[in-house]
Amino acid sequence: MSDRTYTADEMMTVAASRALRNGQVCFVGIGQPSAAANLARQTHAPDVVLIYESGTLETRPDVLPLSIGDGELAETALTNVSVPEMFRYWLQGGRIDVGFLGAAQVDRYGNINTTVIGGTYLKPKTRLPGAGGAPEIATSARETFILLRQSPRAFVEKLDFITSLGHGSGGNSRAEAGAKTLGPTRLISDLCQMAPHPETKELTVTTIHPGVTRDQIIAATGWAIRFADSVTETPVPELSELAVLREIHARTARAHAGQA
Amino acid sequence: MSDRTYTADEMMTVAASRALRNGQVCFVGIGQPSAAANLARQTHAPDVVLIYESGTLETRPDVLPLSIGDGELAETALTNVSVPEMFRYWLQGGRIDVGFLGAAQVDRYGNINTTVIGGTYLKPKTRLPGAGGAPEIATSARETFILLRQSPRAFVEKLDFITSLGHGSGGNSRAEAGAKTLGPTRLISDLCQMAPHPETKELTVTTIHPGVTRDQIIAATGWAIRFADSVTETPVPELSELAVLREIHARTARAHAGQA
Amino acid sequence: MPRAVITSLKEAVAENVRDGDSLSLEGFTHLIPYAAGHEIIRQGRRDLTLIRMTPDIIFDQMIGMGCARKLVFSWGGNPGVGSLHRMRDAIERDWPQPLEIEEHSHGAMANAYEAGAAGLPCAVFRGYIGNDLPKVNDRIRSVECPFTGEKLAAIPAMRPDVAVIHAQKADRRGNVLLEGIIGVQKEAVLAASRSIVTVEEIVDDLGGGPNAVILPSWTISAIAAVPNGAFPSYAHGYYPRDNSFYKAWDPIARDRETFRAWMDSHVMQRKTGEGVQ
Amino acid sequence: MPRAVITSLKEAVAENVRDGDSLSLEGFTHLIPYAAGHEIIRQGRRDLTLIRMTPDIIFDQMIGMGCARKLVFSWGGNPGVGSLHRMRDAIERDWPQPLEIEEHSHGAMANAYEAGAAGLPCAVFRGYIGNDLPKVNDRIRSVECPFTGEKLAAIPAMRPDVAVIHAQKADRRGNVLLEGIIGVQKEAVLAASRSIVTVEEIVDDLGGGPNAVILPSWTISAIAAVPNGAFPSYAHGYYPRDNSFYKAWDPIARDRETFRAWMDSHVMQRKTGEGVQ
Repeated sequence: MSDRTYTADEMMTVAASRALRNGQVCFVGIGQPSAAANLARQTHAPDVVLIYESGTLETRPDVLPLSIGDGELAETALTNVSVPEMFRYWLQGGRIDVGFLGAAQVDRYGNINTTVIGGTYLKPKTRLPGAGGAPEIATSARETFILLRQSPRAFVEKLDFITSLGHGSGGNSRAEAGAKTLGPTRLISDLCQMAPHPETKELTVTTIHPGVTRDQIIAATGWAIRFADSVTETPVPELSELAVLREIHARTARAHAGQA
Repeated sequence: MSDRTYTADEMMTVAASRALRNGQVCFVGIGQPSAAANLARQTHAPDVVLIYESGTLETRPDVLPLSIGDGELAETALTNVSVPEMFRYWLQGGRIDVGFLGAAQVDRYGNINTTVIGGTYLKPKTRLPGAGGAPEIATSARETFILLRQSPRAFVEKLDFITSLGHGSGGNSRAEAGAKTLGPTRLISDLCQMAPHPETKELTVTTIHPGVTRDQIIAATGWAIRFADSVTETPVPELSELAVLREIHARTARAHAGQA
Repeated sequence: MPRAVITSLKEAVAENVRDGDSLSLEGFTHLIPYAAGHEIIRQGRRDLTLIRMTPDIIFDQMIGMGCARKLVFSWGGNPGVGSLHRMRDAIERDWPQPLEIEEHSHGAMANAYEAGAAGLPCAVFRGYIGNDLPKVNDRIRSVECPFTGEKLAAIPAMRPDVAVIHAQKADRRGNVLLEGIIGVQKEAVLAASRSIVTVEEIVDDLGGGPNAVILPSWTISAIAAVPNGAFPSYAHGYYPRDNSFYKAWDPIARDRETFRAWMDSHVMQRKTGEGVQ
Repeated sequence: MPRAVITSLKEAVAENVRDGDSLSLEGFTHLIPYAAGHEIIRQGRRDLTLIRMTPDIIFDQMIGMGCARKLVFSWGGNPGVGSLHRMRDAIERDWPQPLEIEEHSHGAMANAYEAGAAGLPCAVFRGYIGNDLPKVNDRIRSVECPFTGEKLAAIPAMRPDVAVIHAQKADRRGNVLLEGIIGVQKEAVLAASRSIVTVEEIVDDLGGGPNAVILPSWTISAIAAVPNGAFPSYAHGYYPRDNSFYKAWDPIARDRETFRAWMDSHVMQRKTGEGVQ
């Protein structure tokens, strides 16, 4: 039933795809979130609704967008609304079930940094792109999934800057800060999946991808990572999922190679 | 050059029409404001821009609308926007040069009542339609013109209810209430035209329609009406204006007689 | 989010409108949901808080038939004709029952719907300056701009239990297209907990271009095909406004008995979806 | 209100863009006003406050060429490719000059443009909850809902001196049509004191249907026909995005000399309106 020759990125994308349920309304970003959401739409969740912050409502791209506002997204959308409307009516209005978030850094509570690394805010060592839609996706989507390749540089003890709220300092701190939504309910990396502990809200490993060891996860995490009481193996990607995903990527590569 | 056989209403409409300058953006209401604005557009001000609160932007009706959202308005408009957008971007956004206002009652400072007459607010003698767009037209349009047939019941010493701010209690009271715009710069009745006194802001007669006497105006006003130092006669309607106005009304009557 | 159920108007109303609900029927002259309003009257809903910027004949009928406990509005009249006699009779003489009113300006209600659609607790705008409405409506308050100190009006976001609108088309998946004068209908549906949309027809493809005004299926509770469902108002691209009906309504509504007789023969004795004329 | 002047891009920029202006160039991936940005570089404008939700290559070029004193933004990168090297060089190493930054989220900037278009002093929204941006940006404050007590974010309305956008079409009276992904361009123009719109073509009839996204002539200062004026971004209905250019930009912009040489031959030596490739 399964093909062992998949990459860690493919495992990650497939796991994210499976986390989406049919009919959910999903706020999608560029890169792996796009791949995961469109894989879901083309496999088990044909009625998943994809929304990009550029204003494309219920879009069905054949090719993954390189940018958040590719023509493909507009042409296959149910309709296209203005960006103020997108943020006011659709995100803040509570219409989004799941928001995908990427990050440069994440901490044990799922707080995210996409702003600066090192130095000071005004003179950083590395200037990252900044917030984009993430701060309000993080607090207005019903729940969020974080997608991030695991390394000690990315999974850090302390963020250099909090760009988007996760579970704050744990416990009830997220709700106390004023957020009315669930926050990160799942983190999917290239090694494992994590979920917040029901009380402490610390991200805890719940499933480990096939072939990955606990030591690998510990080594790739900048904090003392905890494992849930019952950790299972992430189900391997199905051949059919890999075939669809690879076809999506191949179509995308062809489309983005040239002018189109 | 002129035809003496015009009605007082025609004089009033023509005077209002002439008050509009070519290129002005005008927020129009139903009834005489529509007639005046469309007469202006079809005579001396072909580029006057007509906007109705239903969301019709730069509309060019052949037939006067019976309601504020007639199909004719939508079909001849540059585009149609939502009512929230109309009130936020176009009126509150400061895009309107002139707003027309009608009234059930007006006072000497151009404050307007379209809410209740007599009794109490909760148990009025007469329940009027209410505010509609007027309160925000009155304070967001750069200036307003009031159109109202003159009678002691309409031109009153004290309003039963202030629905829309004019010049408040006179002097600087309008600005002190928080309004940043000019307010009523002109009142056009079936007898005369008035303008606010530069300092007191009391509405003062500036031109008298041909054939009307000062005594008639005094008798038709519920406050001790004042006349400007230099009062002129309102120029009579031109034959060409009357011809266009009557053709507009005839087209409108034909169109509204049946289903259309 | 669940998609819209495509059903009959009768079912849509029975499923979604309950006694005591706050109920927004919108349509700014255009696309007024008359057929849905009549079905609500026929089903005998009571104690409704009726919300509408421009209550006109359909609200006159609902009020006169005793559906309403409260009216939220900003301009109540028969456009271009005159008063709403049933509304005035209820306000002035408590017939058929007392009618509480919450009165706003158009600007305020439009902003309140916008805020409801935007998930905010209140709308903030420049309005209600120097007039008496805040004296009679304690839901009109203010906030201060933290940068300029300007005092801005604030009113609670509009959040009806149910929004009822009429639109031109739905597709078979339940997405709805509105064209022409679109009023506050999109905002009303997005602001409401539940929503009913009647449409002229259900089609394979909505058309409408890349920026068409569309309510996705997953924002709507129930859709019913009701041709002429906006009559005697109009549906851009389908039929014109019946101005003569608006004029004819005035004498019908002036008298309680004439009104009740007219409603009985033209609404109560009709089947769901049948036109009034 | 005066109508738009239909003129050349050179004249439009010379008339409307002044040293020291705050300048919003918008376009959310789509319809980015590259040609206009290049003309501003060629005319040597200095000390600009550049405003853009998604500063990408065009702002990398303007910053690297020394036009900017300050950047207001919410996401700065080469979409799908990586960093903006000229922007980072200015922030991290003051080259070619220091660049002050005012940083927001997309939600905040979208709301600030909306508030600017709506004539409000500030935008009020649910945002900036629990993050560090308010610590580094003193223009992020709050107001309290007078009904629920909820603390809402407030930022000043966006009110640029000049908005510059690209659109598909203008008609001969100067009305402008936008289609597809429309971003915040309409709001940017309505919020600005002056505005320049470049268009693919000037036509007799805009088409677009009853609810098309149109900026009336009297909301625009100047219009210039600049075919391919959004290249290497795209114009829905005209030409696709040149993704390969976005990828090719990365190595060009990494090095100061390579960048300057490229700009010299591809922008400075070109005439107004000539494409970059």
